[in-house]
Amino acid sequence: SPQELAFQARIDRGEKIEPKEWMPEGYRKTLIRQIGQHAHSEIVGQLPEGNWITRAPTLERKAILLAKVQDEAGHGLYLYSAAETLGVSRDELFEKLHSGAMKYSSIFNYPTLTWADMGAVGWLVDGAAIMNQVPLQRTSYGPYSRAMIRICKEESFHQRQGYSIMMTMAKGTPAQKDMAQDALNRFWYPALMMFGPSDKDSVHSEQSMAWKIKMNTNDELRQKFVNETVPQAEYLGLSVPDETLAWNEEKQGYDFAEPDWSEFFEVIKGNGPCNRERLEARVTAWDEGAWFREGLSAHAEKAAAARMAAE
Amino acid sequence: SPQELAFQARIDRGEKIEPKEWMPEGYRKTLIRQIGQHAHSEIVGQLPEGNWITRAPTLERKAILLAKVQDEAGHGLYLYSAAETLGVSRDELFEKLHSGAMKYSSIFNYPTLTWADMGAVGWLVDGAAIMNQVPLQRTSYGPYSRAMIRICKEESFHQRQGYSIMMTMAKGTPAQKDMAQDALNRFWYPALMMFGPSDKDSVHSEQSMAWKIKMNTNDELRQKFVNETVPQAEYLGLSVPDETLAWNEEKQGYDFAEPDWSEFFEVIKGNGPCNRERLEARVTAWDEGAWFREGLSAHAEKAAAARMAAE
Amino acid sequence: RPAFFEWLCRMGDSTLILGHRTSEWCGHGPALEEDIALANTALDLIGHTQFWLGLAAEVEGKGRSADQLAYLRDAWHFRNLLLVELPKGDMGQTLVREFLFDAWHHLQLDWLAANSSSPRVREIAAKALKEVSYHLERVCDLVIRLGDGTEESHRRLQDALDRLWPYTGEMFTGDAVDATVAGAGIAPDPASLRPAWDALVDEVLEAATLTRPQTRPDAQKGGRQGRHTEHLGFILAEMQFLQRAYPGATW
Amino acid sequence: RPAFFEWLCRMGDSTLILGHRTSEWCGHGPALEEDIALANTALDLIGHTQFWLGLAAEVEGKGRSADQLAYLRDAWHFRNLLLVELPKGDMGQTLVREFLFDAWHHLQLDWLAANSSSPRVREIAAKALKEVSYHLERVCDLVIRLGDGTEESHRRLQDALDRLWPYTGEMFTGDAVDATVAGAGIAPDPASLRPAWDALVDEVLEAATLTRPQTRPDAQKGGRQGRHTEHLGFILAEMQFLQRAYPGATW
Repeated sequence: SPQELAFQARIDRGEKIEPKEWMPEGYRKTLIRQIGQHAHSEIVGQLPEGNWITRAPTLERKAILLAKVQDEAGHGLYLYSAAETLGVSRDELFEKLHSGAMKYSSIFNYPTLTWADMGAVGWLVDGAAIMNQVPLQRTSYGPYSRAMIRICKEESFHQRQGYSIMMTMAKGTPAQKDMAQDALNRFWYPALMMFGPSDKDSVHSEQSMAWKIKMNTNDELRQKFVNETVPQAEYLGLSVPDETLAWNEEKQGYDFAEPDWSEFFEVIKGNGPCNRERLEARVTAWDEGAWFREGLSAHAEKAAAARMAAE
Repeated sequence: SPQELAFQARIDRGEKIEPKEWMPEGYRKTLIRQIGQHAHSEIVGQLPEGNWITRAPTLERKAILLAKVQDEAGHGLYLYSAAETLGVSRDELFEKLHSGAMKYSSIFNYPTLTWADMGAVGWLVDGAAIMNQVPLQRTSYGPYSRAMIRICKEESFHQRQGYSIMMTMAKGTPAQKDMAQDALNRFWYPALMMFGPSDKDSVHSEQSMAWKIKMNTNDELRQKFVNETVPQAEYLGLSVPDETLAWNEEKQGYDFAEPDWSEFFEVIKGNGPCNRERLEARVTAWDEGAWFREGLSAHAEKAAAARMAAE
Repeated sequence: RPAFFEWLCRMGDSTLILGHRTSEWCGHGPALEEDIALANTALDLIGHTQFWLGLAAEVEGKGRSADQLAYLRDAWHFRNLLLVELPKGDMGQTLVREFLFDAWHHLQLDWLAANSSSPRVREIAAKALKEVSYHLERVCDLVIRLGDGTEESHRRLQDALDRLWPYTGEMFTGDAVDATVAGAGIAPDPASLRPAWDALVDEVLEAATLTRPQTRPDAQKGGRQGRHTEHLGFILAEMQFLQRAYPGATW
Repeated sequence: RPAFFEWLCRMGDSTLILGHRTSEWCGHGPALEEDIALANTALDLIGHTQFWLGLAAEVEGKGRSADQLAYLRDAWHFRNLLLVELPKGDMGQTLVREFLFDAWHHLQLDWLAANSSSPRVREIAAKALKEVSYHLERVCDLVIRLGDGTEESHRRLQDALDRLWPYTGEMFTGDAVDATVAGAGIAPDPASLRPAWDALVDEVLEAATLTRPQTRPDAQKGGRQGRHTEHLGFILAEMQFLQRAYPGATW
């Protein structure tokens, strides 16, 4: 339709689409799915790191981890707000998360088993997230783009903190170095999976790229991540758990092994190590918080009625 | 009445009263209260020690502690059975415990704060319990007397295990010795309170003594306990937290300070450190176990109905 | 000086343990705003702990650090109020606990920032005061709204209040350490803060339609002298695991 | 020899951690008889642990004791099944877990007592077998009665079964360690126990009117190789506290 052509032209010119403006239904739906899933990932993503707050090894590390988890909740808030501008409420999105109708990033279905995982999550998981998110600062939808700009600033800070934990562990006692290596072994492939399956197997990619909801292909971003991360691992004195890893002079990047995509799809299906616990934790928090939310609403109604009566 | 006189004569001759035999209502009621309270004490008494099972410092100590807590549940079972012969069911007694109508020994309202408390509880608390219970092996009510005989055998074993923990701690590192002393400091007066207020303030004593439900006065037993325990403390190299403690050659026993009876009555009233938690733990266990008990009953009924139908 | 060290541990241990309990909510709060606020509160409290225990370590002068005080003392060497070590319970218990504590904490810091004879204490208190003013404001608001919310939210808050009340007296019960520190002008006599605390608590409870318990407020005490509840040992087992399991490692 | 050590740790760590979880019920059971039975089961399991880890320590030959293996290894060195480290849940989860484990444990011990090429293993297994026969008998009986009890008891047991099923495959999944140990005739090939386990489980589930889950039984694994759930770290922080906090002390 002419409307759609005009819309696409705006995007092609690099204009931002704002909430009240016309947009194709598919654009709106795709954005809601993508922003919602991202918001859910921030919320569920509190859990694997929250798991170590009470056991953080120093007061300083505890404070940093608390600040980080707080930031994640804050990112959730920005993103749910961005989604709300598309006409879907936070509670509706929560309901879809809780019923399993919407997903969150599968990386959070892996457990955090040692303190080194706080390093690996910051370094690799936030690192991969940033790789995904930096281009999204230029996405076509205004509120989403602005949320991404705020989020990226904080995420790169988190990644540096994660790398600092890895550095301390890798240069620490033999047991600490073992822990660091073990964390890298466990998180390497799940981090690679964060970019999604190879583009040739990815369904929604083409249209999303045209709409500038997706800015790069999965494989491009994965390659970029490997290129940046491998030298960081070397600097730590740790080995990437991939025997096929090798520098390819021609493409000016590393050749590397694909993750086990059957594992990826198993985790998506709910058979990951922590799927059940993560979702249960969120549903329990929500259900047990019902009286709290209802109490606040009831008070707000009473207060509003009192104001009305006074007027 | 002549019946009562004949009953008293039997007791005076040292005969045992058995369940189906005639007994004054007061005798029955007093026994139910006393046996029930003792049974409740065994059950609630699992909690302060259960608190350290998961943290026992060696596999051997863990096994010993588990065996002890298991014995306590077993003692509860004997005692509830003895009470049942007086016409009161275990469930009725539980209900009275849960509603606060019946008490358990106040000593279990004190917290167990270090591993040394496992020693102090065995040594002092079981020690005081034995002092109370040994004479009750000769009590006039047959089932109670026989329960006491079984229980006393195991309790003295527990006391020796407790003393062995104290010994190991007292001869251990300086920190362990401090812990042992601290445990003695905290449990000394509560253990003295276990014998109840001084006889002159004790309400039910006289009749109970005549019925041989109570065999010694509170003060007699307390004195005996102090006389036996002080040398044990000395052998451990620990100080009893009583500056007035002194050997009295004339009475061939120690002079010692009375516990703070106002604290005793505060704890009885429910203001002890753990009253709320202990009772809550029991009530929660009972309430959350309702489905379990109901499931077993329902199955028993089905099975009985099936047997009937088959006959 | 030993009394000053002891008193600093009492301040720092209370913020540490309350920070720990508060942080247990991370990711499990009833609303996103609450998740953020609780993490922020915990973060502030851990920050205060770094200051108080840092100064305690200096005053002690035995070369221990704030981390060593936090991670290498066993329960009987901890000096926190019993109130802060109780389980987090539901959000009602968490909020009422924070309210009862903050009402005291704010008065304490206010006095310290203005009057303490120790410049270091004044400085720490002044920094912490800003954050705690905000905590107090937020929690009073929530207590009022939930107390005067639904029947259930009212009941939960009243239950929490009844449950926690016997632990409040400890904040105002002085001992020899307090007398020494008050004598040196470092800190107020604990009892002196009671009237202002009572007034604030009564005001908030009234607005919240909650009833001030008639039970003894001082039934439970001993934490500031190292006699704790059974809960603290479990907190420390968890909190101190890494420092205990890998002695001497740098993190 | 390293494989034998590894295998012994797998046996001992599983009994240790299941004993720990079972002991969490002490004083909190739904009936007095259950309190006694659970304490007794935990006691037996800790006893087995002493044997298995004692032998493991000997086989390792580095002068470590059973206690040192139990109390001074961190989570990633533990080799227990994931199944046994999951939270105790309600009594339904506790019983179904014990049922699924005992059904395997009994077959394993039965094979070991009769066929192991190691006389020490035969001896330990023979002792443990008697106790585990009793555990299995008792738990099968309870699963049947509660499965075929009320609607609620049925629902709770079915929920527990569905929840735990993905962890059962780990008992039958061999790796290089198992192959070496089986090759030496010390222990059976894990997969070989599956048919008998399936038969017993099916029989009991049928009598209990419970439905065998159709989900993958092998979705969750890694415990026997040291990749655990997030729960184990908390278990160990608690269990090991005293040994970690007071290194070298005698208890």
